Amino acid sequence: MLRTEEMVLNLGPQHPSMHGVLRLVVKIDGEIIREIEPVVGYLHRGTEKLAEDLNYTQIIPYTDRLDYLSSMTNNYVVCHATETLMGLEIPEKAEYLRVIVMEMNRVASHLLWLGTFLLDVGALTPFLYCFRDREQILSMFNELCGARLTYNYMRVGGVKWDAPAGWLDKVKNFADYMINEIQNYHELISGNEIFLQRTKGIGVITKEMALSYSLSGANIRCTGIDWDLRKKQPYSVYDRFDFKVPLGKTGDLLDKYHCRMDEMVEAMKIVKQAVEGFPEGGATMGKVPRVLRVPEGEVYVGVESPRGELGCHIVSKGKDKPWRIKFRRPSFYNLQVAKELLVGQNIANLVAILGSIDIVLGEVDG
Amino acid sequence: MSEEKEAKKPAAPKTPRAAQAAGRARPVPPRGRAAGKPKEEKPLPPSPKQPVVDGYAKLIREKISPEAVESAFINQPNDHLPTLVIKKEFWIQVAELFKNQSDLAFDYMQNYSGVDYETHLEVVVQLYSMARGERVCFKIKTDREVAKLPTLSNLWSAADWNEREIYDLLGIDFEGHPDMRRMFLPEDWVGHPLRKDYVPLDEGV
Amino acid sequence: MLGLFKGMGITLKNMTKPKVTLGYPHEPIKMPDRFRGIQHFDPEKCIVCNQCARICPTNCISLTGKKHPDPNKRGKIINTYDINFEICILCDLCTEVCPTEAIIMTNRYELATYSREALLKDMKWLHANDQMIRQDNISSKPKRGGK
Amino acid sequence: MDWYIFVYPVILLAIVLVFVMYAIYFERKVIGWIQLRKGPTETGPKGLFQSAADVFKLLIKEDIIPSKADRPLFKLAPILAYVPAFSVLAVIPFTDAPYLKFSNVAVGLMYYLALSSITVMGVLLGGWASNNKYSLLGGMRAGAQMISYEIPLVLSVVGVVMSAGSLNLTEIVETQIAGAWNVFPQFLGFVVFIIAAIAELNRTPFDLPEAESELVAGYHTEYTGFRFAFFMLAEYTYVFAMASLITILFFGGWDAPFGLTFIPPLVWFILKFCCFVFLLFWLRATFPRLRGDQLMEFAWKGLLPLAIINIFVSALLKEVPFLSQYF
Repeated sequence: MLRTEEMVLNLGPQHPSMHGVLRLVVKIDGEIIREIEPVVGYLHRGTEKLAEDLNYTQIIPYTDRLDYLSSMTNNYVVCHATETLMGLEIPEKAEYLRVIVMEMNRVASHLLWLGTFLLDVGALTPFLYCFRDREQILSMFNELCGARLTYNYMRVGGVKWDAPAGWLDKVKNFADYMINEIQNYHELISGNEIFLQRTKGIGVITKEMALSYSLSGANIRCTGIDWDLRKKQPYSVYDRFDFKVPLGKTGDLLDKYHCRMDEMVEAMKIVKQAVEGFPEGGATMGKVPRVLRVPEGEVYVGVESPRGELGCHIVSKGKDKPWRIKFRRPSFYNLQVAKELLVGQNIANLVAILGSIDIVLGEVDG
Repeated sequence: MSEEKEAKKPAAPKTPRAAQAAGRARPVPPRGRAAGKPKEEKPLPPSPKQPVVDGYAKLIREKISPEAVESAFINQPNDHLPTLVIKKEFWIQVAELFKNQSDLAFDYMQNYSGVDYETHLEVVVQLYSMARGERVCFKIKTDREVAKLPTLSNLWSAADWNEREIYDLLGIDFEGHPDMRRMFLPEDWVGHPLRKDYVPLDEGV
Repeated sequence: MLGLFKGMGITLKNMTKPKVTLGYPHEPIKMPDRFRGIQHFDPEKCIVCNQCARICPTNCISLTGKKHPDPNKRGKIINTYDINFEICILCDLCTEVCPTEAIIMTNRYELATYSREALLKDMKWLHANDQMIRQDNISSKPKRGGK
Repeated sequence: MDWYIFVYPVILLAIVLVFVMYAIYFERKVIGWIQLRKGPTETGPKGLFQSAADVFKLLIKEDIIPSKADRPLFKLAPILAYVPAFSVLAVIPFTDAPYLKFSNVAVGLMYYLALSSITVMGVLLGGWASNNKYSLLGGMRAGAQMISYEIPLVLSVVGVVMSAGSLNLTEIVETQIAGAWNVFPQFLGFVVFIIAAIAELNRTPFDLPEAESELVAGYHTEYTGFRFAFFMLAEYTYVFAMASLITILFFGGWDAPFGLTFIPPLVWFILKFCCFVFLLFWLRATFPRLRGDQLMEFAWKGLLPLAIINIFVSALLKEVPFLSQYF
C-alpha cells in the first residue's frame, strides 16, 4: 500500500450537494473518508425561542419554515399538540382536508427527495420530472390556501379554508395520474444498472443503528422495522384508511429508495380514499375560543412527516403562549447516523448516502 | 381520530393533569373559557394506564432506591402517557434499567427536550419500546445554577446531539458526554437562549 | 443493460412532449384567487382596532389612529398604516382577524426592489395596490367562538 | 507548398469554434427538451446567440489566478489541454475531396491516439496547479480515468486496423466503402470503443472529474474567463474529434449507404457525426454517474478483456474463407 497524506476537505456550507447549509469537515485519505464531523447551525433561527413569545396561532406560520418541504405536517403537529392539550373536537371535514393535504405534501416531499437524490448520484433528468409532478401538487395547494410553500393552512381547531369548487376532483385525478406516473419513474430509474450499482449494498443501516439513533421515516423502515406513527399511534383520521407501510429488508440505499417510492403510492391511495369518503357538509373549524388559552399541562405528540417522526412537545402554563415548545425534528435525529455511515466510504458514496437520509436543513437547525 | 376518541372519555382531556400529579404541587390552572363549555370539577376516572405507571414506580423503588421516584402519574390528555419524575442521582440507573431489562426494553428514544421552569431546569425524555409498543416519559430536574445531568449518549446514540442541543440552548452540562460543545450557536456565544432570563444580544430585527 | 435502454426510451419519449415551463417574465403567472400576495388596504373601512398589528407574527405592521374629524361620530380613523415587507411573511393572519376587511390580500407577488427602504410600504401605496384583490375572503373565514 | 495549407486550418478552427458554440447550444436545447424545458430562449431568436454571449462573457471576464496557485503551471494547463485537441483534427478526412484532408498521414490513427493522450496532462496539471482540494481530486480522477480508458480505446480499434491493413484514416474509410461498415463485423470493438470514447470525453455517465454534486466543478473549479473557456473548448473539440473518428472508423466515413449517392459525401459525414453527438447528449440526460472504483473496475475487468477478445476473434475470422472479406 502506498502511504498517502490525509487531507481535510471542507464540504459546505455552500456545496452543490449539501442540501442546504450543512457543513461536513471530512478527513480524507485519497477519496476514502477517515473522519467526519458534521457542523450544523447555519440555519438556526431559534424557532423554539421565538415561539415562546407568540400565541398558538402565530406559531403556525413559523412552523412552515422548519421543514419547508412538508409544511403541512409541521402545521399539523403544532395544531395537533395544542388540540390534544385542550381536548378539542375537530370537525370531520377538517380532518379529511388535513389528511389529504398532508399526504399530498408527503408525495411532494418525496418527489423532491427523489429528484435531488438522483442529482446526487449524477442523473440530471429525473429531477425535472419530479419537479413537474411536484409542481402540480404545489399549484393545488396554491389554490387551496394561497401559497405554494409556506401554507399556513391549519389552525388550532380545524383548517382555514374549505376545498374550493372542483378541487377534490383535481386531487383525485392527480392521485390516479401519480400512481401511474410512478411506474414511469420505476422504468426510468429502478432498472438502471448504474443506479443499482450506486445504491445496492451502500450505506447499510442496521436495525440496531436505526433504534439507537432513533431514526424514523424511511430511514428506519428500510431496515425492516415497522415504525409508522400513522399505524402505531394513529392520529387524525388515519385509522379509517386502508394503506400499507412499505418496509425494506437490508437497509441500503436501494431499499430506502423503494420504501419512499412505495410510500408515494400508498399516500396517493390514502388521498383517493379520503376524497371518496369526503364529508359533504360541515364546518372546517371546530368550536374554538377566540383567545386560545391552553390549559396547564404538558403534551408530546408525534406525527409521521415525510422525513420521519415529527414531534411537538408543549409545556403550557395556562397562558395564550406556550411556556416551552420543542419540536422533535426528524432530520436532526436522522442526520446523526451520517457520522457512523460515512466513515470508510468514498466521496461519491458520501454524497449518495447523505442524499438518501433526506435532511432538510431548516429542520435540522430549527 | 384521536380527538374524537378522547372526547368520548368524558372530561378526561379537559381535566387538569395536575390533579393526579400527587407529588407535584401545582396550582389548578385557569379553566372554563379556554376549555370551551365550563364543566363541573369531577374526580377523574382512573386511567387504564395507572397500573402500568405504578408498576414502573414500584420496580424502580425496589431495584434502585426507594427515593429514586419523586412522583409517578399519568398524563391523561397526552394519550395516557405514564410519566415518572426521577431524582437525578438515580437517573442513569433508571435509564439503564428501562433500556436493558428485557421485559421493559425501551429501546427507542422518541423525544428528548429540556425545559426551564425558572425555579429549576428539567429534561423530559420520551421513550418507546418497539417490542411492546409502550411509551413512557421521564422527567429529571436539575438545579439552574449548577445544571448537571448524566449523559444518555452511551445508552441511546440519539441522545448525543440532543444533549448538545440542550446544552447549547439551556445550558445543562451532561457529564460523561463525549463531545460537549454547542450544537447550533457559535462557541463564543454568551448565554443559553432558551433560559427564561436570557437577554437577547440583538433586540429586534 | 436492459434497464439502461429502457431509461433511454423514456427520455426520448419525453423529448417531444409539450414543455411544462412557463415563459416568465414574458407571460405573467396567473395565481389562483386565494393566493396570498401583497396586501391592499382600505383606510375607509379601517376602525383602528389594532388586531392586525397584534396578530402579526413578525410585527411588520405599524399603525396609528386619530380622532374622528366629525365630532359627532365616535371611534377613530386611521392616520398611518405601514407594512414592512422586509419582514412580512404574507401569512394572511392580518386579513384573517380584520373585522371589516380593511386589509385584504391581492394576487400581486412581485416585491423585488433595489433598496430596503422601498420595501416599507405606507398607507397610500397599499391603498393604491387595488388590482386583483382576493374575492374569497369572508365565506371561508374560520368561524371562531363556535357559531 | 500550397497556400491553402495555411488558410484551411484557420477556416477549420473557425468551424470548430462555431461547432463548439452550437454543440453547447444544442446540448442545452436537447437536454432541455428531454427535461420538458425549453432550453435557452432569450438571447437572439430561439436563443441562438446564447452560446456566443456566453463565450463573449468568458472572454471579457477578469482573469483570476488564485494567489496560492502555481502560476506558470496554472497558465500552461489550459493550453496543454487545448492544443492537442485541435491538432488531432489535422488527420481527420471529412470527405474524399482532397481539399478537405489536411494531412494524409500514414499513421493517422496512431497520431490521433497519441496526441489526444497529452490532454490528460493539461487536466492533471490544471487540477494540481489550482491548489484547490476539489480541483486536485478532480484532476486525480481525470488522470486515472483517461489513462485507464485509453487502453481499451486503443485496443478496440486494432480490429479495424487489421481489417483495413492500414493506420491511415482515409484508407480505413476506403476499405469500408469497398466492403462493409466496420460497425457490423467489428460490433464488439465498436461497443468497447464507444464506451471508452465517452469515458475519454469525461461525459456522463463517466463525468467523474467534474462531478458537480461531488467535486463542485472538478479540475477547473478555480478557472475563470478565457482559461476556463479553453478547457470547455478542449472538451467540445474532443467531442467533435471523437464523433468524426467514430464516423470514420465504424460508419464508413462519408460513404453513402443504400446507394443514396445523390446526397453529397460531406452531408453524409455530418449526418453520421451528428447522430453520435446527439447520442452523447441523450446519454447525459438519462444516466446517473458511476463511482470511481466501479469505473476502474469496468475499464480493467470489463472493457479490456472484451477488447482483447475482439482482437483475437477478428484475427481468427480473418482466416475463415467466406468471412475474411469483412475482416
